Amino acid sequence: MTYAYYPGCSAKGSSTDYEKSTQAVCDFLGLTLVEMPDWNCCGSTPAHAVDTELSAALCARNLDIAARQGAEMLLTPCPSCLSNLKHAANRLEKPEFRARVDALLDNPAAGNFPAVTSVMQGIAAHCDVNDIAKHIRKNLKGLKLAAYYGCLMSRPAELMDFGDPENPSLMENLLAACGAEMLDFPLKTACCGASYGIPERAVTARLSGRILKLAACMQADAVAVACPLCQMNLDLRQPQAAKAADAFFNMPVLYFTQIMGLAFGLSPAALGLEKLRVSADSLLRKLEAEGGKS
Amino acid sequence: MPVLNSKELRIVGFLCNWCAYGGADTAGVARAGQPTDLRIIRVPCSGRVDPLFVLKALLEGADGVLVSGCHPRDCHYAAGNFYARRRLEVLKRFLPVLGIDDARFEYAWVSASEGQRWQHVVTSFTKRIHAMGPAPHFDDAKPLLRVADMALTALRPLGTAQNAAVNELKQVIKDKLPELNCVIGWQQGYDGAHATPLFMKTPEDVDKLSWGPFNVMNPAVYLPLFKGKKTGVVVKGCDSRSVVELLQENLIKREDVIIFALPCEGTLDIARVNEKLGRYTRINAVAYDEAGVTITADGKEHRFCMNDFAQGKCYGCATPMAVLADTRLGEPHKVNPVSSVPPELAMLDDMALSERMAFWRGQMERCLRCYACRNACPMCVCRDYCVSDSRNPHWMSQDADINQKLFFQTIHALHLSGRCTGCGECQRACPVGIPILALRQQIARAVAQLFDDYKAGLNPAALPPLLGYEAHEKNIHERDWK
Amino acid sequence: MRIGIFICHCGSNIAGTVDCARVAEISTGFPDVVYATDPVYTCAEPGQAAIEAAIHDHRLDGVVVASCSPRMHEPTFRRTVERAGLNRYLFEMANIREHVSWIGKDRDANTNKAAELVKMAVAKLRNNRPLLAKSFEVNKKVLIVGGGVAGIQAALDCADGGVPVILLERESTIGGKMAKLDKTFPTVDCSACILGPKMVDVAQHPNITLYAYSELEDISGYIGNFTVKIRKRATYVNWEKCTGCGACSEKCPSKKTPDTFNELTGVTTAINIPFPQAIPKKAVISAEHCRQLTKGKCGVCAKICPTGAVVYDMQDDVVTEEVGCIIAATGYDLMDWTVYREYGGGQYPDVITSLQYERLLSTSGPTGGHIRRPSDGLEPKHIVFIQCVGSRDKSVGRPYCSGFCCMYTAKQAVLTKDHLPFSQSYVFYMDIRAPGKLYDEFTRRAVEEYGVEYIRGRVSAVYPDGEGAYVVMGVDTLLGRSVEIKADIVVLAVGIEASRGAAALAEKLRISYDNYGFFMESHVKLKPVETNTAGVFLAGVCQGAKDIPASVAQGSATAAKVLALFARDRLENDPQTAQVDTRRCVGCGKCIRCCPFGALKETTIRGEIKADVIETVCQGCGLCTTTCPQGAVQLSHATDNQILAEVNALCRC
Amino acid sequence: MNDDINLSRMRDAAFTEDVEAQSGQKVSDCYQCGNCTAGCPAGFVYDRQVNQIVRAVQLGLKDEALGSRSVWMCLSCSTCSLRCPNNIDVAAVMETLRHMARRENRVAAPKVENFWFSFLDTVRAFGRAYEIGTMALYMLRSLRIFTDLDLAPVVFKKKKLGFMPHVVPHGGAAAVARIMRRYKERAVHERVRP
Amino acid sequence: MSTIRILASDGLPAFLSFLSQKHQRVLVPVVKSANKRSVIFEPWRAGMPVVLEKATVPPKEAVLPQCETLLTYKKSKNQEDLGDITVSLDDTPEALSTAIFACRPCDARGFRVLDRPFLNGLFPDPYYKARRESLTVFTITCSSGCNTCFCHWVGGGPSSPEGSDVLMTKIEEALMLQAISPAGEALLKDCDLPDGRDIFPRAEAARKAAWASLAPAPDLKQAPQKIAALFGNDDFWQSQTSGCLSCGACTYLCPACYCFNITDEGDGFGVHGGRRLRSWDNCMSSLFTHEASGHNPRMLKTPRMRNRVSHKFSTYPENWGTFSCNGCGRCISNCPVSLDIRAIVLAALDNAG
Repeated sequence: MTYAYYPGCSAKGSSTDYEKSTQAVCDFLGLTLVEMPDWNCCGSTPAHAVDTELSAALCARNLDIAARQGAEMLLTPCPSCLSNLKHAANRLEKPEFRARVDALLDNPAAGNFPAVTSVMQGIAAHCDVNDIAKHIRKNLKGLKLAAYYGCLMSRPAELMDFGDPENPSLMENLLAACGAEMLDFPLKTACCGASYGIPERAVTARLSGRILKLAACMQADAVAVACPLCQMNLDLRQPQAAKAADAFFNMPVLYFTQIMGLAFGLSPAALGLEKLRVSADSLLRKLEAEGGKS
Repeated sequence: MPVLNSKELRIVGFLCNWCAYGGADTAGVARAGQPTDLRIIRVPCSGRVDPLFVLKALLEGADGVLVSGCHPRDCHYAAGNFYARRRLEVLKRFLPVLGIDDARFEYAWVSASEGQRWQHVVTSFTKRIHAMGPAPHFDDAKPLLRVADMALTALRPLGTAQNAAVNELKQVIKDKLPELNCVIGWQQGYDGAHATPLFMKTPEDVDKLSWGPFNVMNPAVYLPLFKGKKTGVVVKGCDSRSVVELLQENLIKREDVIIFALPCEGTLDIARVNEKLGRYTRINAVAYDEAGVTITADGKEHRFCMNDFAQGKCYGCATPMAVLADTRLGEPHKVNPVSSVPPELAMLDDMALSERMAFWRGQMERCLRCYACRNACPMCVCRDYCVSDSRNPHWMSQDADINQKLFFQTIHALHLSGRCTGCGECQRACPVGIPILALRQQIARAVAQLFDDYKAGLNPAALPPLLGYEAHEKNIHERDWK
Repeated sequence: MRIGIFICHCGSNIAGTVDCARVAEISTGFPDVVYATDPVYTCAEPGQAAIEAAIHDHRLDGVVVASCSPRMHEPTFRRTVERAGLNRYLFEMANIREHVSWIGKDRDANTNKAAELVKMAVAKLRNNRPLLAKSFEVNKKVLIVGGGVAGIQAALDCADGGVPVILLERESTIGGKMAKLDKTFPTVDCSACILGPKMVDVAQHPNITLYAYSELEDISGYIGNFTVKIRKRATYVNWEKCTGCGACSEKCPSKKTPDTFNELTGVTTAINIPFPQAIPKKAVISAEHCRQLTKGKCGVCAKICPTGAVVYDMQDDVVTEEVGCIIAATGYDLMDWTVYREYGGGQYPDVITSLQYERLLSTSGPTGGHIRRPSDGLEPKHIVFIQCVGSRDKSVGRPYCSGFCCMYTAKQAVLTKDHLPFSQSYVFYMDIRAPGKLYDEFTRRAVEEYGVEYIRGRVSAVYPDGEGAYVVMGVDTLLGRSVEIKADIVVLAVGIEASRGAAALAEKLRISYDNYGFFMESHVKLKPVETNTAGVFLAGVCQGAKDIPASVAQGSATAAKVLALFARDRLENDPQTAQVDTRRCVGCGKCIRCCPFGALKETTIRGEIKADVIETVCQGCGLCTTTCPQGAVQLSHATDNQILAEVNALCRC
Repeated sequence: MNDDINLSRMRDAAFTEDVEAQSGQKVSDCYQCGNCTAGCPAGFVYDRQVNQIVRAVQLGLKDEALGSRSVWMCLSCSTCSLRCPNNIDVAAVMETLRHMARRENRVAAPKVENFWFSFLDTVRAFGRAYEIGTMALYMLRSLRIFTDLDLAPVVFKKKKLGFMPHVVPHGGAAAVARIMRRYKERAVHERVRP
Repeated sequence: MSTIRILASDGLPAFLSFLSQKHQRVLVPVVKSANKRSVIFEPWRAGMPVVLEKATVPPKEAVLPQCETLLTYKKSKNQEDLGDITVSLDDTPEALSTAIFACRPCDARGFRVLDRPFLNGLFPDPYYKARRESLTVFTITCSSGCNTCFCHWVGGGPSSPEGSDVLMTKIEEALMLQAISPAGEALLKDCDLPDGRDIFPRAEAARKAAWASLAPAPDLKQAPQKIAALFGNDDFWQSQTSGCLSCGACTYLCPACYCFNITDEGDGFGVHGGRRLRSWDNCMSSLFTHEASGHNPRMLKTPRMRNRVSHKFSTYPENWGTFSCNGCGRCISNCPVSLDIRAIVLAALDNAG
């Protein structure tokens, strides 16, 4: 299988830590991620909110580059990019739609696009749970984690192909393989408020607040996420969320790759942990303590 | 007789009394306007619609045929439409091989309350037929003769079976002979290049048994005649599939048949051999080597390499050894299991619908209606009571026209749905060389596509697909009339 | 033949867009037609008289009426020609109203089409043969499958009418779902008090034979003469000896046996009697949980049983019974509510089904009638009911309304207030369906007198709040605002589906069933308890959602059908059955394999195997005719030649 | 705003058909159970709940549907679609309405649209999103000071946002700009609001 | 000496065109290509390629078609009394004057066999007669025998002139045409082909060579009696018949078989009226002797085969003096299971002798 890697814009901006840890973990597992050349923004929510054709055109250019590169699979860490690319590929199967999108591009897009999938699924396809267990250097035993997927990763089910849309379990499987105790987190696919952090921060604060509150109630040591936007809303905006939820939180919100990286024994710096607003120190301390026990 | 209103085309409907006919009534009661082309024949159940009615109508001048019955699960007779669905779907996939556009035939499920749906079905089907225009007729087609490409690669090495354990087999047969009525096999016919059936009753008869590339005919054809008498039969792999199919259909009983099998290395296409031999008075010698035979006729040598002169069916054969046998001797060659399209069918696949029509026109013209095809078919068990020569039911007339001749072939093909093992005896028996096997092969292909790659004659315990159904058919999808 | 043609004007219904006189004129050119006319109303008394007169005057031996749909008046005209001395099958109809005049406005095209339809009818009629019905004896005994309230009612009514009844029940006691209910709406009277006496009547009625813990193995035969095989499953207790004293159950050491009667809300013993009022009140051993049967050591019950009724090596027993007709009353089961992840069904202990809640309310239930949470046994204070869980939901393949959930939810909310006066119930609903007598009043009382909070809207998620309660997030669509409730217990009004095994039973009974397993009635409105298989009737929820009064009414309705059927000593068959031309038949058995009714069997004629039609079983579908390659089986009145005549009339032109 | 709804005058069947055609969803299948609204995370900032929006579409009340702020506040999380018992992709309906509203220049939540345009403008300029640029533009457009001023210290301390735009190499940025230009030209040509 | 002409190979189209002027149709052997190629007689049209091979199907169809309409009938009603029906018939024979070009001596002899039932006696068959009388037969002599030929056993031979109007013999690339009948004489005289008397000796030589190539024929003089004597010997017939599939290939391809069946089609009303059809029938089929009562004297294939062999080699010669078999061998070469009628006859001779 030849992969093309599409990091997405946040990887170069707000979530360099996600990018760093993703690269580090994949590297560690022997899954080489080669960033595709000349990629552009998928358009994110604004593009498809404005017009599906515009959104599809921005995505088509990326899909086209990957196809011409001969990739069979396009991997992206960001659920928003994933959703946009998948939607676009799906819509472009309709000839009329395709014609209108092609008209926006410099050249009509290649015939066959590679399949698009998430880095998380890419990792799971690359090595199964047993393989991961073999790589563990620091068992996460004793860590109670809430896996939070956000709303985009698993929906719509038939397009995203991510298992039960109400109850995905891939992240739990990966992190449980690292030894962590995974909570059955009921709000795992609730929405965090997405990109409304800027124009309508009340929305984001309230939704993120509810998620964090439940995680705190369930005594989670941290929330594991797979989406830059979710991470920003739950971490960076944690004080706003706390205010909205009328509570106080000190809940580390880590990318699942960062957590896996810890289990693989990678250094906090290599995983970009310093970027977190809510420090992961409590987590690391607990891990040390638990490690001492075993 | 009133002629059709000039704007109309001839569209025949077969509607079940309980649902579709009621749906049409409901549409009428609701004054749901419809095109006037359709003429409805009321039948008790869509299961009563023999696909041959549809074919008959299409051959006799209908431009479109619509069958409609209860929705699956709603059948007044519990399961009639489930059977109909399978049979009609097979028919739909069969029509194109004749050169008939399958869009001219459709089936739809309409309940007695779905007047609107009925209106919609009739309107869109009629529109579709009008868009296609009047149906072309075989009578009007310009005959087209085309020969299939026989440059084929076999799935296994073909040879002349000279190392086969024939003597060993003869001994086994001799041992078994006392408990058997007879054992069917082959012997040399009127010359060394022709084999003829052998019915072994004595050890001397057994000595006449021959095995090799001239054993073309299928001995299974005789088995039903010996029903109730314990009979032995020597089989090639393909013949054994006919035996299995006969067993599956209860036409013979397992305890009444003893099967002797040797691995088959292919048989010769005698028609092509004869053509190359030309006119000769007598055969001086037949010499075998591993890859073929050399026939010396009137002092002249002719070489026939098995790879170039095998029967069409042998190239795609995946069962060189009997699938069921009491005595198996020898080891068959390993088969490379690649699916392949038989030569005549491949030729038809490459043709446009109009060419196929012209092709059958050109081929069927010379049919003599001798019914050698039918009588050579091991699965044709009606024989003396074939509908082709019957007045009750009166499916066919004695006219020597293209429609009657082709209709008989379609009767045979459809009656073989899910039963034909592809032994090819029909085509081999045809004195005038009409490639009728292709029609059966298309049926078999449709059956395989629809029913999990089902192939007749492999498992005596299997339920023949057209004698069964699934409430949810995996590969049959209701057409969307929205 | 001498055929007469009647082209009906149907007032202006047909004549408005069809030139009937012209059609009649064209018809005179058809073979064997010796008379054609175009009456204004053929079905009216003078019209029918005219047909009779024409049969006499023109010595007709075949009649074609072109008018409305044969589904409407074919029986009428058949009687007409019969009165005039013709066999009723020497009659054909052409539908020139529903299929011609009412659906097209082009008069020329319609006239032409009508004439062709008449031509087809003539062509068919020329191939028709007189058919005569055969009569056969009726075995006046009925089998009722299912001992729920519908089956019980049917059994009692039939038995009271003097008909011997065999009542078959899968569980070890009759009573069905109703026996599990605490109270019934809208009167809130005790379910056990009204059903109990009926169950006792069943046990005591001399005309009723009860097979409990038994299933239907096989059915053959036809109306009037069914043979049924009944599998009596091994109970490991000799019921002849068992007195129902319950001593075994008290001493049984295997006390963790899931209690299915209590909908798994509690546990019971491996040998048990499901509930005190069980009929028959006999003990049954659960083979999977009995120590003696699983591990081979224990034997306590055998020792304790005063009558020595316990038989550990008991085997299933198959008995054969002969009956004349069958009533299916197999009821329902709940759909798999665990597909609703968002409600935490099957995941959180305090999110339960309403049937489970019913057991919590019931005095004979695991909590003795005190409402306690399954998780911690505490009394709940806030109770949320969610309606339509698995009803009216296409996305889970359950588009239908389960019918009675609105009412029992109201009942449960009312009972909750009775049990726990300081509790507060909330009901999330889409619509309240309360069309029965006193039903709507009842739901209003729940709100007005019992203070139940009805919230028009749905619930999006139920999850534990981490503090022992559950967060119920929902919406009040009337307010247009989302709402959140902290609930102690959440009761799901789970939708129903056909009882498990219903489809398999339908196939044995040779009746149709819908995609959800509910049995198909013969006609939605006019034949609601009949099926398309003669002699098989339907009562209760097996045919579709209905509440107790409707099920009881259907039970009685089927009894009426049975009594009417058994009022006759002999029955006549419909002669439109398949016939075998034994000379053409080669005995291949294809027809036997696919007959949906088992109406064909093998027979031996002069040493040869041939197919034979059991005319009384044959329903006339014609599948055998289509299947027989040599055309040896022909369905009377729809023979190959009759259909071919119609095809030829159309296509050879 | 709260005028009586005169259905005989205001009902616009063509609008309903339009929405159904563009979204590919059969809005008439909706029986107003409220599942969509129950699951909607953003419902509390909606002026009309999702089921009410759908109701407006069913009735052909175009102004009601397109004038709603809700279509702009939709997070596209698809919970509504997932929960719909009638298999309606409600999120697709919402998106369709948003597109229709935009084309007709009925923007009930200009803040949101401003943010989108700011985002897209940076994409147009650099080929990729550039968060600081987006924010700056957004502030200019909305004439609001940095709405997340409270976050600023952390953001800068943690280097959450890069100060320099990340430009697509190899001329990709220009290609994206061309896509945007063509899109705009076509919109103008087709007389819809780009 | 009769008229003799020479036809150069390149002159064939011109000659066929000449024949076409004299006849409404000229049947010529053409190849039907398929994986199993067959040679069929078809009406000649300009440009049609002709092969001078022995045809797969004999030209019997020229006089006895596979299916022919004997008559058409129409029924009409008395408008005053619709039950009163008048039937009108049209039984004009459909007979095109025909030339058969390049059939074989065995085929030509076949017409002689057919003539007996259809032309002789009190009631000649008008349909057959009309066709037969306008038929000209151009026969090409065989250059050699072949593995299934046995014409010389039954009174024929590679250059037998019986049944032919013109006998043709191939010499290198040319054909020598020899008039046999007065009709043939007239035709040859009328054509503008060059005289071929000088090559006649070469043709004679070729014919002799053909005769010489044949294996010696057994003496079948005793066959009629010996086969008749075996009538009741079921074992004999069974042993000879077990392989038979009861198809009609042998009889339908036989130039001397003339059995037929008659069926009516159509109700007589409408534009199509009704038709009475005569079509080939086949004594190897059980339906051949299926009586209206349902009784069937030849239900099994053994008596059917006995009938066919007896008819050709016993009863027919006993009644009419010649075998009703011309030894063309088509029944052998086209039998799907290679049954050999010669073997049965020889076995009969052996068995009784």
